[in-house]
Amino acid sequence: MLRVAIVGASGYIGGELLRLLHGHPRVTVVAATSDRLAGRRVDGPHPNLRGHTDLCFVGHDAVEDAGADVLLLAAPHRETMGRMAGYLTLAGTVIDLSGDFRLRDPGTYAAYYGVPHTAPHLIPGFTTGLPEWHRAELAAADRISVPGCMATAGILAVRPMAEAGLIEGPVQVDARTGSSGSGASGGPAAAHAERSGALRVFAPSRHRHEAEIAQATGHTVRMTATGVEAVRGVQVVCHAKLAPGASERDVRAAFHAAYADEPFVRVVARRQGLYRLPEPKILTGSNHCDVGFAVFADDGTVVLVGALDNLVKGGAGGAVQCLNVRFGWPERTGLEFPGLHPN
Amino acid sequence: MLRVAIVGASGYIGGELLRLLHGHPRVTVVAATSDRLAGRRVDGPHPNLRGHTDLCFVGHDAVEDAGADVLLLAAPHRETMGRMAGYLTLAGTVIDLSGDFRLRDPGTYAAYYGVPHTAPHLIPGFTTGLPEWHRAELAAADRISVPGCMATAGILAVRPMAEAGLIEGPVQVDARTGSSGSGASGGPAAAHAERSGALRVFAPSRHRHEAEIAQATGHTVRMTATGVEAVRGVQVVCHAKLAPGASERDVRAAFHAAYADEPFVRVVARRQGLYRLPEPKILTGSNHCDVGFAVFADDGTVVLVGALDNLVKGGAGGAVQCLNVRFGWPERTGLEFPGLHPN
Amino acid sequence: MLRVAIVGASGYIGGELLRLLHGHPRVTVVAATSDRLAGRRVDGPHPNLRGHTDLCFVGHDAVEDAGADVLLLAAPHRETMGRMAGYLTLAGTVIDLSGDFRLRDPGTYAAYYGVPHTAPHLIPGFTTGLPEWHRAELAAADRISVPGCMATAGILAVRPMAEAGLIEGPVQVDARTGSSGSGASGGPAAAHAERSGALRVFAPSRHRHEAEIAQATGHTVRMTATGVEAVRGVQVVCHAKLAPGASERDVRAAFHAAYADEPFVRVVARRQGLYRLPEPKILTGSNHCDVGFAVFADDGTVVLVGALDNLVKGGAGGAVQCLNVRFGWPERTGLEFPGLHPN
Amino acid sequence: MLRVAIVGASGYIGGELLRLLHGHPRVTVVAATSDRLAGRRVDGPHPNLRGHTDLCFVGHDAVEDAGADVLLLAAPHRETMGRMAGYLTLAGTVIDLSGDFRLRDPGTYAAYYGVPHTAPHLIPGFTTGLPEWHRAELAAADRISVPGCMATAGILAVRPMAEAGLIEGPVQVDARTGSSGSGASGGPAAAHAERSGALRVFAPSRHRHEAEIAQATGHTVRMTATGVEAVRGVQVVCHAKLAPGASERDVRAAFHAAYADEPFVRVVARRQGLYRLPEPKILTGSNHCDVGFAVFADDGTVVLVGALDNLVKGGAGGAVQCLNVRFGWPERTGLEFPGLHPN
Amino acid sequence: MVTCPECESAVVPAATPVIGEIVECGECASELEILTLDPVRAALAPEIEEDWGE
Amino acid sequence: MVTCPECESAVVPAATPVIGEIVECGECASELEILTLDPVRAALAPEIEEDWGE
Ligand SMILES: NC(=O)c1ccc[n+]([C@@H]2O[C@H](COP(=O)([O-])OP(=O)(O)OC[C@H]3O[C@@H](n4cnc5c(N)ncnc54)[C@H](OP(=O)(O)O)[C@@H]3O)[C@@H](O)[C@H]2O)c1
Ligand SMILES: NC(=O)c1ccc[n+]([C@@H]2O[C@H](COP(=O)([O-])OP(=O)(O)OC[C@H]3O[C@@H](n4cnc5c(N)ncnc54)[C@H](OP(=O)(O)O)[C@@H]3O)[C@@H](O)[C@H]2O)c1
Ligand SMILES: NC(=O)c1ccc[n+]([C@@H]2O[C@H](COP(=O)([O-])OP(=O)(O)OC[C@H]3O[C@@H](n4cnc5c(N)ncnc54)[C@H](OP(=O)(O)O)[C@@H]3O)[C@@H](O)[C@H]2O)c1
Ligand SMILES: NC(=O)c1ccc[n+]([C@@H]2O[C@H](COP(=O)([O-])OP(=O)(O)OC[C@H]3O[C@@H](n4cnc5c(N)ncnc54)[C@H](OP(=O)(O)O)[C@@H]3O)[C@@H](O)[C@H]2O)c1
Ligand SMILES: [Zn+2]
Ligand SMILES: [Zn+2]
Repeated sequence: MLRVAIVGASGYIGGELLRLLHGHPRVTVVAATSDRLAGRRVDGPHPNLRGHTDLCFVGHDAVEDAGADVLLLAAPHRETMGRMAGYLTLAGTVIDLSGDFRLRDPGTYAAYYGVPHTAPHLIPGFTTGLPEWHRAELAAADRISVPGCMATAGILAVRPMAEAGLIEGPVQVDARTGSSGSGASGGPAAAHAERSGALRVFAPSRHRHEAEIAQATGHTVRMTATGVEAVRGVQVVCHAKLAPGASERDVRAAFHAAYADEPFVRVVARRQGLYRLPEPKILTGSNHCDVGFAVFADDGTVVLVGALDNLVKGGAGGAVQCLNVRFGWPERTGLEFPGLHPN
Repeated sequence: MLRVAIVGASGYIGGELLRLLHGHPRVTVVAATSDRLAGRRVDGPHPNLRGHTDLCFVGHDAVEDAGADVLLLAAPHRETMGRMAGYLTLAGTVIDLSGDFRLRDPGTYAAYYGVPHTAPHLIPGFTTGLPEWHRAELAAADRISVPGCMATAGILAVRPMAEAGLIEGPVQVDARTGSSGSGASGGPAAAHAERSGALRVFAPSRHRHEAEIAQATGHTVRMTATGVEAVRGVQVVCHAKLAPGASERDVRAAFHAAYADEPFVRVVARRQGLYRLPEPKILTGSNHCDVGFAVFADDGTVVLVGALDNLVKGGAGGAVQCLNVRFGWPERTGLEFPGLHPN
Repeated sequence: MLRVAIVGASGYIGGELLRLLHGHPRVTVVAATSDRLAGRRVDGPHPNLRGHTDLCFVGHDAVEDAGADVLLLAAPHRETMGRMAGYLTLAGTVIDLSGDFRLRDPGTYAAYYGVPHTAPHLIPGFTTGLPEWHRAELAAADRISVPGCMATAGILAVRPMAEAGLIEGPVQVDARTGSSGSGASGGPAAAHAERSGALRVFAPSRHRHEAEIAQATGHTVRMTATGVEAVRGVQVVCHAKLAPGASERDVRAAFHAAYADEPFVRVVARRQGLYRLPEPKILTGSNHCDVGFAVFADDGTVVLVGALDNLVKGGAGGAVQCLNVRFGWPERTGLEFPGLHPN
Repeated sequence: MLRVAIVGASGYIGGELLRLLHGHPRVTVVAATSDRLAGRRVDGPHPNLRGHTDLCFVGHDAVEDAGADVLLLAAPHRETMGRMAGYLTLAGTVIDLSGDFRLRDPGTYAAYYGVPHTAPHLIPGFTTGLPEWHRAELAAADRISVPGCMATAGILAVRPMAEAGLIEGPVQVDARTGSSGSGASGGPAAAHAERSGALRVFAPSRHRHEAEIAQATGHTVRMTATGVEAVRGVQVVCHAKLAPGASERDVRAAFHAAYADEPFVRVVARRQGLYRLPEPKILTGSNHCDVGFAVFADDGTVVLVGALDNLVKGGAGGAVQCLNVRFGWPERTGLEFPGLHPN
Repeated sequence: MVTCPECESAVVPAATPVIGEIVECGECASELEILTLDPVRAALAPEIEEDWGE
Repeated sequence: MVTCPECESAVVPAATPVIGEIVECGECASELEILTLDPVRAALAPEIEEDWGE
């Protein structure tokens, strides 16, 4: 059994890591950290784990004594970069879920996160934790940075077009997210009576994740983000100009070429039924990212849609998938849950 | 114009008082208090009032200088009783929305609120702010205590049966409430990701409002309260034993006798359609309380249902209705909004 | 009292017209039509009206005998155009809420509605029912066509920029809508278990209302529409390129110039608080349309946001506002409800 | 591999059976029936199964040719009893999810279902499909009738008290259910704009499932059912009188005695945290039923709470659990998903 | 005017009632069928079974 | 096996296809009508207009 420690295990991503790893046959969780809840049972903040585990939290620093083979970091961005050098000494493999090591360029980081990067020399050592586009490197990677939730949906939806040269110019990404995307400590904006039924355009443009999508696709990206009524779930609706001559058939072919053999990406672009384009509600709990498209020949535009569960494929599930790739296990291990309908 | 001051105007009840009084042709709001937001515009925490008012908050103590004819108190229970003696010197009429002066017996208060009452001598001076059952007294009352939101629904649903001697023995009240019932400062339990979709039995029995219903009906009451997915809205489903010989016709007649001329109570007990018994969702924003019943002759039981908007008929609207009664204005003044469907 | 007849009174728009006109001091409803429910009480399908009216439906054809001064048409598009010639003989003023007489060009109608227009000669006689931009004409108009719900939000958000020459090139409109937008007869797609929590991109581009926004603004419009978790409410998020030299100050000034004196349009673009940009949840039941903006000088783009209640400002409320303008009454008459918070 | 056929596979229970059996290592689905969708892919109505199966529906009668070892019946009640004799000839084991063979007494059936039972001679052959209370019989049963969703929650919550003699007299059950409880063909009452936010007391008393709970516990049961805002999820809140001398300790001990070794029943009765009593939202997709209690010594009453996902433990999952028991497989096989938090 | 047999409320049929017409009780929403015109008498219309909710 | 005219995916009809039968493309969910059996050929089935969503 591989020994895994989770830093930031009391948060929403931490809880999801606990859930997934608990069901993973090759892994044992040796430490789950929280300063706030040190000594308490993990099934307190994560009541779905009742009856499944007797694990208790340890303080963040106790991860040093955990003897872990792998460290999964689910701590806040800006907090993570300063501690990374230390984490790297503690385990052979480190998988970071924060935003701190996703952007290759420290200048871009500073522009989007509002603070200078404090460990820029460590950035180049990280591999992007997106198996669909980095599987080979991940198989040998010891430092992995998992993309953001909206970024994952955006990259999976846009990159096949970009790689195939089927779009040109800037991409407008309209992202929608549930309340769990802000983590367990949302503050007054997260109060149910305020957040319920919201259509809150909290980032009318320049949302952080646009830098990740731009980096992964080579296109200029403008990204709007709206908080919608949902706990889990992210959807991106992306607008781009088709390259001259690109047809719907080319688009479909490009998606198939990219994802036909992917265990967790489904191409959803249907002409009938209720679920014609990707929607997060049937993906809750699942590691799927659904991607789809609609081509408008009349004015040469394409709409690309991606959907996922931010805590699974957009976070903890993506990290576990990387772990599977890294250790040569079947990629679906521990990630079999297909999602629910109705839901 | 009557000069009204609102203490605790930054909260949810305070905001609703501002909304209703803004639309009231005979009232002007001379002070709206908040320590937390003193000096800020009231349309900050109450964005629905944008464009309707330029009022700003003053600190709680500034109410002393407001020269108000009427004080509306929307401060927390336990906080209100200690300050009441002071408030009573400030205005000719005081209408309290907290729980502190609802129960006639200080011992009962202590049992339900967990602290002794600190101003028991002031309790007898208060009239219950429920026009349906205390209209005549309210017309001359200078100290009014508005019942709790679930209590209002419960009393309006149960009391006609009790008065007519149609039920006997204890009454089981199953109350359901939206998240605004906890006010604007709900803490971690109020976070959207936790509260959303909840069916939280936060009081499996002995909810505070049971004492109010018992006091108003003369029956022993056992009350369960569950937080449900909604921002506004309260519903009570009450179970009682019919008195020997009581028939469905008697029940209907008793409800009609009690409420036929009431401007804000509708008897809803229908044999077809989607909305056969009272439901809060079509009452949002309205001052109606719908009450209904279903009689089971086979085992001699009756189910009584009440529904309202906790911030309106169950709070601010009830207070404004009392104000109208007290000052001899048409009772519907400022309370005309009928509620929405669909919603 | 003005005698008003409502055609299609059993639907969601029809019900909202009944609610608003019931509260309107200058109007009496002389007929409410439904073939499906002829003879039944209007408070059956519209339970919020219980206790407010004893009106019953008459069949659609019975409108001929109603002796109405004004006809309000809330029937389906494609059904309305064929009957319009007849309706025009029945009353001096006709206000149509369907899509059939909104587009000036029958060819555009055919392209967007999929059928040829069967009464193109009647189109020029209609005035657009949007007081903010057509108040003077409406004061004398006998045939009024109220814009679509998403179109209203889109036009109010985009047109000040267009008029002031502050944007150039095509406008991308991302619209979101609640389930009541499909009316009362939604079919299987409308089932709660399927529609609940949806983020359904039912029109990835080319939504019908884009033609209305294009017509009103003179810009090319591309419009995406997504069904979101809500019963009422529409929001549009629009992306455009700023004209060279246009600054945030210019944008704000243009919005203020356009709407400073409007009773129902509020400019919402705030730097703090929870509700910084327009959101429909606090507009439920209200006739307000909130509009806002965010300017991005770095790449010369602007994001324009509009929000409203599709059944009120985006439908029945807009029609009543037109009625007020047409008959010279204060524009707010019957439309005073400010909306709720929290909600 | 065991060959299983599903009758009524296009419905919500049918879809859930497909999901669970697809992930079950010992079972292969040889037929999935629907007349309405015969020939169509099962991932049409069940979009969560995309990418997981290429199965297509066959007509209901085609189940005769399926060569199934086990028949899982997810057809409507009243429809199932007439066809049961035929089904019993088709496979060695038949597991029925409808209500038709749950009640031992045909007279009770007639009273609750409004029609006489047409196959009363077959009733005694059925074993109740609730492993927690019938595990030994189920291991050898060829005809299994799975209890109703609310009945399962009610029985699991109440029966330990009844068996231990800790309660006396009638039990009041207040049940709450999501919209999927009505199946995929809900009609106008199921429309999102009507059902959304509902607190619909559709059975103020005498709900069908009360007969099942009465039968299983030996107590008189009165059951109220309310449709709440949720797609999945059932909760029961049950009120009973404690037997003289019964203490909280006795209650807790009885629950533990009953369920300590159960794989899918958790006793949840906590004194702190947000999830102190059972709530369905964290059980979505899981086969758990959480049960809990609160004892009120002052007046000798107990409140018993149960929660589950109606489509899983309250339906398809319960059936799969029975299948596991019947064929001697580990009871958790195919049912490992623990549920999600937050959700 | 007829009396609702279900709840005894007064129900006002249309100005010119027709035999067989259905009127609705405003109180309990029962559907009444007009049986005779002079005097106007009505009885409960047969109920269509509705599975309301569950 | 036939090719979906909409998206060019391979669509496998039932073991014993029948003329006029509708098969569904697993890829784009287009509905295809079987036109001939030997060889098996199919064309897009006429679309029923669905007002999907709005
Ligand atoms: N939520 C999502 O959808 C999502 C998706 C992908 C990635 N992410 C990223 O994942 C990370 C965690 O997100 P979350 O949503 O789970 O947040 P969260 O619910 O707020 O949890 C934060 C966790 O970080 C811990 N923590 C706080 N300060 C720390 C420090 N200085 N060192 C170590 N641990 C610290 C907290 O522990 P205490 O109990 O001691 O406070 C808590 O366990 C963030 O970087 C976030 O950007 C989130
Ligand atoms: N919510 C309901 O459904 C409902 C219904 C009926 C009755 N009530 C009762 O109405 C009252 C207000 O409830 P709410 O829901 O509006 O609560 P809330 O949203 O939490 O607001 C509380 C208000 O009280 C003020 N306040 C706090 N401490 C105070 C003090 N010592 N003296 C004066 N004011 C103080 C706060 O002002 P700062 O801004 O300075 O903090 C705030 O304005 C409570 O007594 C509640 O029980 C509530
Ligand atoms: N829903 C919105 O948000 C919204 C907003 C703005 C504008 N609109 C427009 O307003 C109109 C009504 O929309 P809705 O949402 O209220 O629809 P709805 O709920 O489906 O109601 C449709 C109404 O039209 C009546 N009707 C059907 N066929 C008719 C015919 N041939 N002649 C006359 N009446 C007929 C129906 O009466 P029966 O009872 O006899 O079937 C019903 O009263 C539509 O044109 C829609 O596009 C809707
Ligand atoms: N929903 C729940 O929470 C729940 C929980 C426990 C038990 N149940 C029970 O499970 C059964 C199915 O419920 P559901 O919610 O899945 O209902 P549903 O979604 O309405 O599905 C009904 C299914 O039954 C099929 N069917 C209809 N008439 C039939 C007949 N005469 N013979 C065979 N099949 C027939 C339908 O096939 P077509 O496609 O041909 O119409 C459809 O597949 C019901 O008996 C219900 O009481 C439901
Ligand atoms: Zn009646
Ligand atoms: Zn195809």
